[in-house]
Amino acid sequence: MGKYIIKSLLQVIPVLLIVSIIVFVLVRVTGDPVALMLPETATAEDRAVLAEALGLNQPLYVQYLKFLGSALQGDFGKSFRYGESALPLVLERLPASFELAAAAMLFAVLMAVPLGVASAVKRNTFVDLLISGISVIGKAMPNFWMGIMLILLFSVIWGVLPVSGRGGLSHLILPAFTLGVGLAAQMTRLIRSSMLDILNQDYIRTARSKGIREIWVIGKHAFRNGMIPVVTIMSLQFTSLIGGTLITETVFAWPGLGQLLVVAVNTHDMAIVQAAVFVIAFIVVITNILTDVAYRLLDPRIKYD
Amino acid sequence: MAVMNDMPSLTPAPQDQAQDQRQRAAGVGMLTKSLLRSKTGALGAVLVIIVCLLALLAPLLTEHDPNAVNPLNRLKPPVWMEGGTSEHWLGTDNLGRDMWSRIVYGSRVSLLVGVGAVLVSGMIGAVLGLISGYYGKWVDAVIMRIADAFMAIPTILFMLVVLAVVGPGMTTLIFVIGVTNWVSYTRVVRGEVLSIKARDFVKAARAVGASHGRIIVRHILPNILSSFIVISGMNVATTIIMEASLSFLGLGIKPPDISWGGMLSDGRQYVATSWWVATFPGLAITVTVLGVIFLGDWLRDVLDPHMKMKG
Amino acid sequence: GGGNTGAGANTSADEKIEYEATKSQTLTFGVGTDIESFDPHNNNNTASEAVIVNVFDYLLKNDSEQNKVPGLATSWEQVNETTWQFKLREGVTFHNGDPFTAEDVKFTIERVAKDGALKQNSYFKNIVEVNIVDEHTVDIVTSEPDPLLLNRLSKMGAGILPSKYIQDKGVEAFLKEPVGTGPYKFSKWIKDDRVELVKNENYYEGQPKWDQVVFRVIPEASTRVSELLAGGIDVASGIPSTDIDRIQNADSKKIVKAPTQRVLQLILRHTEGIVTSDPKVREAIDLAIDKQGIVDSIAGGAGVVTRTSVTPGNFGADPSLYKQSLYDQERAKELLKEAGYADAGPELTISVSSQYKEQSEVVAAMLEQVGFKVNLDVLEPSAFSERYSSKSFKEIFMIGIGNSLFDASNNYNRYLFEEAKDETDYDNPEVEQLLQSALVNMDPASRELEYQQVQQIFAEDRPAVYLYQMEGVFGVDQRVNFQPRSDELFYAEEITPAAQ
Amino acid sequence: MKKTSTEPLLDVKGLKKHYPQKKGWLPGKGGVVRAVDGVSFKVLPGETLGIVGESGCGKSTTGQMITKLLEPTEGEIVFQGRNLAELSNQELRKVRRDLQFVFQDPYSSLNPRMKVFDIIAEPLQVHGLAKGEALRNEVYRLLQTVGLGPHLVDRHPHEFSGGQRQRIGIARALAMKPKLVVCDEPVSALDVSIQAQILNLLKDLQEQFELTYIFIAHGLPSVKHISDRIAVMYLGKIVELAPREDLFNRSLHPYTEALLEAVPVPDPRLRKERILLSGEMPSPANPPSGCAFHPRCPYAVERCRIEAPLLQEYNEGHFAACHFPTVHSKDKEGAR
Amino acid sequence: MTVKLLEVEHLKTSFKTEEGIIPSVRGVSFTVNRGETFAIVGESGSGKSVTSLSIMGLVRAPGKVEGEIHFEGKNLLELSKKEMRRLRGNEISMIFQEPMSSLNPVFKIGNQIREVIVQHRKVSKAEAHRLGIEMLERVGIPDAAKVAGNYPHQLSGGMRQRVMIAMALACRPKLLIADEPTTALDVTIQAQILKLIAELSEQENTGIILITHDLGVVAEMADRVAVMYAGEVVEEASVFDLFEKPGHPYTLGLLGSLPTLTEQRDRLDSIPGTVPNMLNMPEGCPFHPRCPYAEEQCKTERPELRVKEADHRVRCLRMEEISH
Ligand SMILES: Nc1ncnc2c1ncn2[C@@H]1O[C@H](COP(=O)(O)OP(=O)(O)OP(=O)(O)O)[C@@H](O)[C@H]1O
Ligand SMILES: Nc1ncnc2c1ncn2[C@@H]1O[C@H](COP(=O)(O)OP(=O)(O)OP(=O)(O)O)[C@@H](O)[C@H]1O
Ligand SMILES: [Mg+2]
Ligand SMILES: [Mg+2]
Repeated sequence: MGKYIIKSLLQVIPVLLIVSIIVFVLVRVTGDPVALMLPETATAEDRAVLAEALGLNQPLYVQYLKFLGSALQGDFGKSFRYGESALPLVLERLPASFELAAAAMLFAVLMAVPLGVASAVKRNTFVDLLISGISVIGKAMPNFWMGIMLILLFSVIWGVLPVSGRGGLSHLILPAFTLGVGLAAQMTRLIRSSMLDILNQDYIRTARSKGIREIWVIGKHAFRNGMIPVVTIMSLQFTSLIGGTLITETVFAWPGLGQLLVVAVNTHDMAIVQAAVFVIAFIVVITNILTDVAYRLLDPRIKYD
Repeated sequence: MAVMNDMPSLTPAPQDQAQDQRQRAAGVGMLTKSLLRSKTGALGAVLVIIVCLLALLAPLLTEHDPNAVNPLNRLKPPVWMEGGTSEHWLGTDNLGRDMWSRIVYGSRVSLLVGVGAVLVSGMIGAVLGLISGYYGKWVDAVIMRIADAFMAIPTILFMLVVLAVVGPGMTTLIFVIGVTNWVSYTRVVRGEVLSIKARDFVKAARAVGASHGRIIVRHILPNILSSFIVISGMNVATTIIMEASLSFLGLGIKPPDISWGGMLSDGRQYVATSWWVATFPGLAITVTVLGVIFLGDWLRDVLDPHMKMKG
Repeated sequence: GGGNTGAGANTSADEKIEYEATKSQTLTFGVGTDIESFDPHNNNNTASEAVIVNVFDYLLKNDSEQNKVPGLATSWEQVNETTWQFKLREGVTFHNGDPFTAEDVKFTIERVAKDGALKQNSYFKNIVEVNIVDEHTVDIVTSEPDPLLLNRLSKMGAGILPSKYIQDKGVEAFLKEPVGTGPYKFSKWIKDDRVELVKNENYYEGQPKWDQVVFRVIPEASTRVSELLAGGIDVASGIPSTDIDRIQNADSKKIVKAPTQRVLQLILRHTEGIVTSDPKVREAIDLAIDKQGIVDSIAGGAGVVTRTSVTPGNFGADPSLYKQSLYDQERAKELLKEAGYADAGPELTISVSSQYKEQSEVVAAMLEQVGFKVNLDVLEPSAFSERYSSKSFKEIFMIGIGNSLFDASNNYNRYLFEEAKDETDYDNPEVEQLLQSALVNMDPASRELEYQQVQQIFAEDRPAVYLYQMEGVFGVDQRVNFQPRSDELFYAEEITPAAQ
Repeated sequence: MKKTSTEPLLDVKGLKKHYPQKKGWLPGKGGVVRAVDGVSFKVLPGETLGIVGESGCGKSTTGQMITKLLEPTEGEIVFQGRNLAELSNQELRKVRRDLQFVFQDPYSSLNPRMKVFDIIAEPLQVHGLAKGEALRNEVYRLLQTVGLGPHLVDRHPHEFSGGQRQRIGIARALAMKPKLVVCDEPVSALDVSIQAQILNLLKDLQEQFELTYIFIAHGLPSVKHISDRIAVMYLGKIVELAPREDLFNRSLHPYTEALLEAVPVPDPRLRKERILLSGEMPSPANPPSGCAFHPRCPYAVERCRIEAPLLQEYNEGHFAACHFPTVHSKDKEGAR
Repeated sequence: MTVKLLEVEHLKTSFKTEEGIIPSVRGVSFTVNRGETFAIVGESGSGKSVTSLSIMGLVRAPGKVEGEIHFEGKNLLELSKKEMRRLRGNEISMIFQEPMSSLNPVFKIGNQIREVIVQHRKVSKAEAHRLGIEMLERVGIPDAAKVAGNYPHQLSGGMRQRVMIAMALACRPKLLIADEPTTALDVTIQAQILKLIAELSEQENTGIILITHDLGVVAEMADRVAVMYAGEVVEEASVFDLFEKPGHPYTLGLLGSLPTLTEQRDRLDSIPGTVPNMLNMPEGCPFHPRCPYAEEQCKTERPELRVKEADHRVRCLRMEEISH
């Protein structure tokens, strides 16, 4: 197990290296940060001075090596926008992002597990059709649209939940729900197909032949097996949430990574973009390893080496 | 012990012509039949066909120019509401453009983007997945590490950065969504290739001396096609939604091109005051995605037995 | 400061959420963008200035009518062509207790004038030095006569910083816990969420009106409106025109509007060979557009048509061109014919930032009505700024330009021959001569005339077609009295609680 | 009944296949799975060599190495006097024409997306042996040979029964008129009543085309039915190799004996108390010391635990790998 | 001595599928006595498993079971779900063909055995666990306590099948249905398992339904045999009668197609053709297209199961003419 984790951690290195190249290239080709930093009235001379000061006039590979070197020390440079070191700026957003992602996952799981299982058990009945319909609609609705509607209903018309911002638990409900619905839709469908698959397995028939109550057959024998693929999708979803909640964050004025990123990209704030992508990539890779471990714990067939 | 010497042993099985024909007919009619039997599959097909017809017949379905601005006639409600006119039966948008004709024309871009991007990512992903799965070893390691790296960068961020450089537009959008979505294909295709590669018929092809190229094209490719089609269906849906999300971030389709995502995004300001501006494109997206997903589901059900028929 | 940031978990359905805004001594703004930094020198957006003016003071400031009034300087006079002398206010202390002295002024002004990496540097680099005369008197010396020095000193880059504090602790530490002399003290800044300020009990003009001032960042306009309606904020900026009625109809909410310095305009290229180099084409463009129509529909009435970009309140404004607009589509069509486009109209590309997408779509439609063929090039804002800086537009770009110096010169820098090269290629010797002269003209009266002349020439020559002066539209809770300023700043001290 | 020439068609010497078992991520740290661990035998033209043994003992691996579907870790395969390892790719492709393989699982070995015609035509196309009309005729002829009608050419594999599919697999193997066909459990996936069809077919084809077979199976009765000589494998090694009658009547190895003992006889009158092997087959990743069979062998003594017996010829053409081959061998002729 | 344990009468089980209704079992009747081993043979798809699942009450939608199944006098088809559940795993239990997939991969062996004991006996968990281990020992698993702590994948196929047997016998059922319990196993292991089942049933006087298509296994184990073809019993006889005086052409064919160790034949006799498609059953006798004795009559008339001799019944119109 320990060895496995070390092995996985070592695999992180090439991935992060590739990420660094992708990011570096992307950011460099996205255009001239100088233009954005200076006022509209700035002269060509002003620009040259600023470029010089930022080291933007060196050859690309030199810039990359420098970037990599300092990135290894956690130094991604200063944010143009905030004039502060980029990494702490990114890291200080993580709690908000994690909070939202975790809450959304929780919502999704709470919704998807019963729906998915019910849908599989009641396969091809009206219940199944209804659940499929709901989950497809949940997936088809763009996030921002749903977020705006939820705000209108719950905050403006009924006034039971706060509109936006981060705060107590009540602030978390709407954005988490908005994000969670899409995830739940996907998860429901996965659980359904996974459960269907499992319900056809021989060992389910064995369990039934033992005279066990159907609820146990499903709740014990089918469920644990059915959850194995779900863990994978959950980790995928979680990682996509960490960097991918920007729309929901914008709608709910949630001060997470997503908002930081949108603004950083729009203002070509290279340091932030680089630091953020790195941090996200790192989290993703770590999450993947943890998922693998969870997977192995859930499924005794997989060995640790 | 009984010996029945009169039993001919080498005669072909008496599966006569009649049974043969029956099986043929079943093969041909099977798709349509199972489509009709699967309620959701049929619903999906109908929805998708309707949307495709909208796109194809757009000019015949509306007499309004979808881009004709009329500020004085803005935000007119649909015909059944007070203040609505039969002239604009779904109402008008914030610039006084006819909602119906925009919905109709918007289907073109939404479908084009959906299908186009899926083609691009499908191509890239399938080729890399094939190479990776078939050749294995370091080729596989390199491709999969690159895929991991791409997975680690949130798609929407990637697109954001790229679109910020090249500027939005239909072709770029198709291209960018395509380029960012290849990873899912690569993984699925690679997995399929690995499992197919282990099947005996691939070995059999090698045993008769078939080349790598022949094995890939004749034996592996046709067998990954069905899962390829299934994920493509899903991705068309995802892409349509993604275009809407990019519109929200200001990186969607630019005027005068019309897309549902763009309409929905522009209309979000009017949700509280003029619901129809955002609701109709939203409905259009939902219905289309619904159709595509249902159709995809059905496809999966139909194709699955084939994939599972191992032995 | 700090305090409770929300209703907490125990909200029951029938009990409305208690927002901090309803606590009477807190003023809460909902704004679209976060501040960039608490460094007034390294910051160039109005959104930042709007917030940090409450923390930092200028030597002199603009009142709501844009008159210069004393700030940290009690009086000032021009000593010679390039030198101004300022008498500083006595008994002022920074939030950390340091006394405010000439040292601070010298430190502040020289920092922004000398450090080329600061975003405000380009506005101040003509300042050569600051000389301390005595503890409460300084001389500011410019390299050449600068009629705009006072304007410069009353804008963001001139916020006075605590020299001792920064020299002791460094800029990083200062930015973590900024200290100024203003009526409100920094309390906390959660990026992309909120800036919280608390009152400075030692403010030199007396007790501030609010215990706490909060600026909440709510990027999505519809969320801002919802937040206002739900009672989460007192003042919401950037209200979409369609929501005006909704807010006005709501209990205890109202809409207030005020003109800003921003004029939405089309800037036309004059480069030889381009269709817009033909004055008839330019006139046709002007006449084809129904500006009032756009104001009434898209802007929801929040705008004033104008034929000049120098609007009242700016030095050099020409009132005769304000509230004026031309619109005659028939004439526009004739002009096009005269220009030789009898059958097929000329093709134009209009580049525009996505924030003005609606307006540009209407403009494009109107131009097409008189026979132009328009390609609309809607760019994401940062892409637009980049295109703008690199001067790579085609025939037309559409842009809303503000004026942080409140001086006509700021509107015309781009038309100076050297600057206009490769962009608009505007080349009018008469204008050039007038602009160059005005740049160093220390006599306000003749300088004003020079700018008015330029405006008249522009109105006929049309290097730019002005659409309208934009108005800020704010949604306001009736518990506060809020009158927006044309410089779009939020001076909390100008806002008062309404009588209960 | 079969003509035997002295020159072997196939000569396998010391064939081994070891799969490195990854443990941890450092290369070379884990053990190896000794799937096949030193197998030697000869096959004469026109004969059928049966290979039997429990599941997992390395039969398929051996078969696949002979047909070059797997690279041997060690050992030589000499086919028609040529060492396969020394052939260039080009030459190997030619040799493949004489060396064919019939798979155990008739479904998995047919591409579900290809029509029968294409499946059978593939070898001919690959080697450019026939085109157009000639190709069609040849495919029809092959189908006829294995007892399928030409009207089936447009069908896909899933439209056939198991026996028919196996016939298609055989037709494909025969397409290039091979000399040696390795049949890897060609009937174990089939129904009882179909098995006989296929066994008969194989026999008929052998006579018709003078084929040589290596027939792999774990069902002893069918192997006995078709083979001239039989090799018994246990854990990657051949433990006994003998002409059919010798093996069944005078087996020398206790494992062979146990196998024979375990086969249920379809005659209720022959029910008897059996002496059954106890225990399970050990893992090839971790074979027992000495004679691999010793933990299950009722006759094992100390020596068996320490020393691995070699395959030795005891009677003419009858080889066994056992330290005490005669102690327990009894003449079974009388028992039957 | 012969006490009737199970009586199946006119059992009909069909599945409604997209292609149509599949009549998998088409009127099967037989009796199993206490302590007796009753074998059902027949080719793949002939309805053996469906018959056994019908007895267990495990046929699920879209399957439909008709007829009567009397177990110790109770008609199983009329029992409530709860009553049926009480019988299952307790009085009637079942072993499945695939030892590899019939155990739940994510639960430990001990847990899976314990489960059935706890379900049917009023014992504590710990006691059930102990009983489970005892059961594992009885089926010849060495070091049973340790094995109870293993997961199924850690065991070999033979061990898993033993576990399945232990589980099936844990509550000492009166009837054990073994559905091809050894098809997936090696001959040496197969022999071990069969011997084990025979011994255990003898000790407990358990009735066994042994389903297989291996006639060797039948000869080895069974007292009486039913031969199924296309969802019907085509012949039922004592094991001796069946092998010595087979009455149905299909049985004849089956016996003829077996290669044996005892005799050497140059050719095997095989049954041409394949089992008919259930959806498209031939008119008349379902076997007639493959039958060498078929006559005009066989193509139109469906034969009934007729008594040939005492305890020997055959479903063939030409039963009398087929002699040996
Ligand atoms: N790729 C591989 N990696 C590791 N071990 C392998 C691999 N392929 C086969 N083995 C092992 O080698 C041994 C021999 O396998 P092989 O398939 O040759 O057995 P077999 O005798 O044909 O069995 P069966 O009768 O089940 O077909 C088995 O223990 C198997 O687990
Ligand atoms: N759930 C089901 N849905 C539809 N058809 C079914 C179902 N279960 C069984 N059948 C059909 O019933 C017929 C009999 O199946 P059954 O499993 O009883 O055969 P069997 O004799 O046990 O064969 P095998 O030897 O392969 O186990 C087959 O044609 C099968 O396709
Ligand atoms: Mg094998
Ligand atoms: Mg069965």
